Amino acid sequence: MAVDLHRFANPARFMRLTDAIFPWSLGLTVLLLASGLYYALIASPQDYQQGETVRIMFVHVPAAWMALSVYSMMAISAAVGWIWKHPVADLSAKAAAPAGACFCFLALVTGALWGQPMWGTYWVWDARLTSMLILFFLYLGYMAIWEAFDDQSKAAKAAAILVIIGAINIPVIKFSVDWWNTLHQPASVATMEGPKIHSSILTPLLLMAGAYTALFVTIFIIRVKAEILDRRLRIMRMNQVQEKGLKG
Amino acid sequence: MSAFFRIFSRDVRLAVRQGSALTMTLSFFVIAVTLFPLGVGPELSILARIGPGVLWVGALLACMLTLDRIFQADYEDGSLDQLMVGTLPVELMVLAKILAHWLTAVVPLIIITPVLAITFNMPLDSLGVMALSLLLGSPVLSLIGSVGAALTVGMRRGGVLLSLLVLPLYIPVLIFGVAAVEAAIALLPAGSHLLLLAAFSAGSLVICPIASAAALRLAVE
Amino acid sequence: MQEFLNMGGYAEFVWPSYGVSVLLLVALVIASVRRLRRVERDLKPFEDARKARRRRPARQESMSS
Amino acid sequence: MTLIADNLRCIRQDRVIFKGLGFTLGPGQGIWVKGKNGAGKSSLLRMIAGLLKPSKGTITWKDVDTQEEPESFRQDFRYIAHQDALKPVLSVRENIEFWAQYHGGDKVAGALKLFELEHLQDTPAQILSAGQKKRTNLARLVASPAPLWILDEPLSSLDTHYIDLFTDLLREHLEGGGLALLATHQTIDLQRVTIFDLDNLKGVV
Repeated sequence: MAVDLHRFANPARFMRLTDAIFPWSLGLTVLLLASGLYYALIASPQDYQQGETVRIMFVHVPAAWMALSVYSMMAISAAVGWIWKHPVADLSAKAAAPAGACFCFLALVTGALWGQPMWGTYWVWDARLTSMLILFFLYLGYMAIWEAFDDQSKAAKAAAILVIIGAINIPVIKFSVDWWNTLHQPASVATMEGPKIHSSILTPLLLMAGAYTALFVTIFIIRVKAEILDRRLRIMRMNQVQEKGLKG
Repeated sequence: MSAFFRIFSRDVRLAVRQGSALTMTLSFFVIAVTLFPLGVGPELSILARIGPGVLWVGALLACMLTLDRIFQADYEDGSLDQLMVGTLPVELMVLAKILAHWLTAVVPLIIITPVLAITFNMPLDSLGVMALSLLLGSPVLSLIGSVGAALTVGMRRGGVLLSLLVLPLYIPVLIFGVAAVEAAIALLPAGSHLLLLAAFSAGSLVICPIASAAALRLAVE
Repeated sequence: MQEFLNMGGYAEFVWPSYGVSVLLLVALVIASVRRLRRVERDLKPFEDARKARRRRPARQESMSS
Repeated sequence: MTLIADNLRCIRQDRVIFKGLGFTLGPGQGIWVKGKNGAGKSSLLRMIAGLLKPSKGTITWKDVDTQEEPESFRQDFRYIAHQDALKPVLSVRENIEFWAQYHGGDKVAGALKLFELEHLQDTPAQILSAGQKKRTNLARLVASPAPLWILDEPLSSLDTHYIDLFTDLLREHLEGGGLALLATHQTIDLQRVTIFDLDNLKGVV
C-alpha cells in the first residue's frame, strides 16, 4: 500500500508558512520580553496601595489572558478541523494545549503568590482564581483524551468534541463561579480588582501580554511542526511494517 | 417514534432486571454521605451548614459512577452497532438512552436524598427544595455525563478519564443546586436558582445528544 | 541594588513568581525543541529512503494514490 | 434496487486498508467477500452499513448517496455482525421482538419457527449456546425483512444442519430479488453469489 500523500499536501504548505514566520515571532518575543521585563521590574513605580507586589500582576494577568485565549483558539481550530476536515487544524489544537496548560498553571501559581501578601493566605477561593483552576482541569481532560486513543484521527475528533463542549461551558462556569463568589463573600476579603489600571501599570502589562503572545506563537510553531512530522513518521513506520508483512 | 419508546422501555426493563446495579449506586451514595458526619463530627449546627453541599456532591458522584452503564454494555455485546443501523436518528436513540439512565439511576438518588437530609439536621421544609433542585439539575448530570460516556466507551480504563472530563462541567449545576437549598434554609426565595438549574438542563438537552451521537459514531468506527 | 532586590519587603513573593514563570516557560520551549529534534532525527531514514526512491526513474510505483 | 460502491478507500489508524474498491450489486445477486485476515472484510461491510465513513468514494443505493440519506438507506438493509447484540437478561423472544420492532418488523413468530427457536423462546439469552445465540441473531433477518442483507460471518458456530438451513434461506432471499453482501470463511456454493477477492482487488463485479 503506497504512502497516502494527499493528506500531507496542505501540512507541507502550512509548514513552509510557519517556517517563514518563525524568525519574526522569535525576534518579537525577545524584544517584547526584554522591554516588558524592564518596564515591569524597573521603570514602573511601586503601587501606592500594594507596594512592590503589584509587579506580580505583570506576570499573573498576561498568563491568565493567555490561558483563556489559547483555549478558545483550540476550540476554534477544533471546530475548523471538524467541519472542513482540515488535518492541520486538529494537530494545531493538540500542539497548543500544553502551552495553554502551562500559562494556566502559571496564572494559578502567580495568583497564589500574589494572594499571600494581599490576604495572608496562598489560596483564596476568589472567583477568577477558581475559574482558572477549573480551566486547568479542562486542559488536563483535553490532553488526557489524546493519550487515551491509539488511533490518532479518532483522538483528534474526540478531542474536538470535548474542547467544543468545554468552550460552550466556559461562560456558564465563569458566570456561576463569579456568582458563587459574591454569594459567599466573606466581608474581610478585598476583591481581586486591584488598582485601577493606571498608565504606569498599563504599559508593562500590555508589553508582557504581547511578549507572552509572541512566545506562545513561537512555541506553537515548534510544536505544530513536531506534531505534523510525528504524524508522518507514524504513518511511514506503519507502511514499513505493512510492506515487510507483504514481503515476509 | 415507537422506536424511541422501544429503546427507552428496553433500557428501563434492563435496569430493573439488573436491580443490583441500582442498589450499589444508592448504597454508595448513602455510605459516602454518612462519612462526612464521621469525619466532620456530630455537631448538628455544622452538619446543617454543610448538609446541602455534601448531599449535592454525593448525588453528583453517585450519578457519575453509573454513567458508563449508558453505552458500555451495548458497545460490548454489539447492540450499539444495531442501534446505530436503525432508522431512528442516532441523536434520538442517544436521547432515549439518556432518559432511561436518568429515570433508573438518577431519580432513585433524588428519592432517597430527603431521608439523608434529615440525618444532616436540615430543616424539614427545605427538603422539598432539595428534591426539586436535584430534579431540575439532575438532567444535566445525565446529559453531560452521556457525552463523557460516549467519548470513553470501549476504553480500557475509561472510568477515570470519564470523571476528569465530566466533573468540571458539573460545577455550575452544583453551585446553583446548593445555592437553591441554602436559600430555602435561610427562608429566602429560591426561585431564581431553580430557574437557572432548569435552564442548564434545557441547554444541555439541546447540545449533549448531538455531541454524544458524534462521539458514538466515532467509537463505533 | 540591594533595595531593588528587596522589592519593598515583598522579595519572597515577587521574585519567586517571576522565577517560576521564566523557569516553566523556558522548560516548555526546551521540551518542544527537543521533541522536534527527536522527531526529525527519527524521520531522517524514511526521508532519505523516499528521496532515493524518487531519484531512481526506473521505478513506476507511484508514490501518491 | 442496486447497490453501487465506487472507488472506496478505507483508512484505519492512518493505514490504508483498501482503496479504489468498487462493485455493483443488482437484485437477486450476492457477493461473497473473501480475503486474508486484516484484508478489510469487516471494514468493507461496516462501511457499506454506514458505521464506518469511507475516506474517499461513494456508496449509492437506489441512485441515492447513502452518506446523504442514511435513514432511508437503513430501512432497506439488515446488518449481522460478529457479536450477537443479545441482552443476556432478556429472553430469546424478548430479544428478537425488540430488534424486530426497532427495525419496524413484526414477523417474530415466523423467525422463531424458521430458526427452530420456539422451544427456547422464554429462556434468558445468557444460558444459550453459541450456535443458539447465532440463530437468535440471524432471526432478525426474518423478523424484520429487508431487501439487502449485509452478513459478517453468518455461519460461524452453526452446525451443518443450520448451515444448510441458512444457505436455503439465503437462496430463497436471492431468488426473491433480494441482495446479499457476505463475508465468511465457510464455503457458500450458490450460483447467484459471485466472489469478490479483497487481496488483489481484481474481482470487480
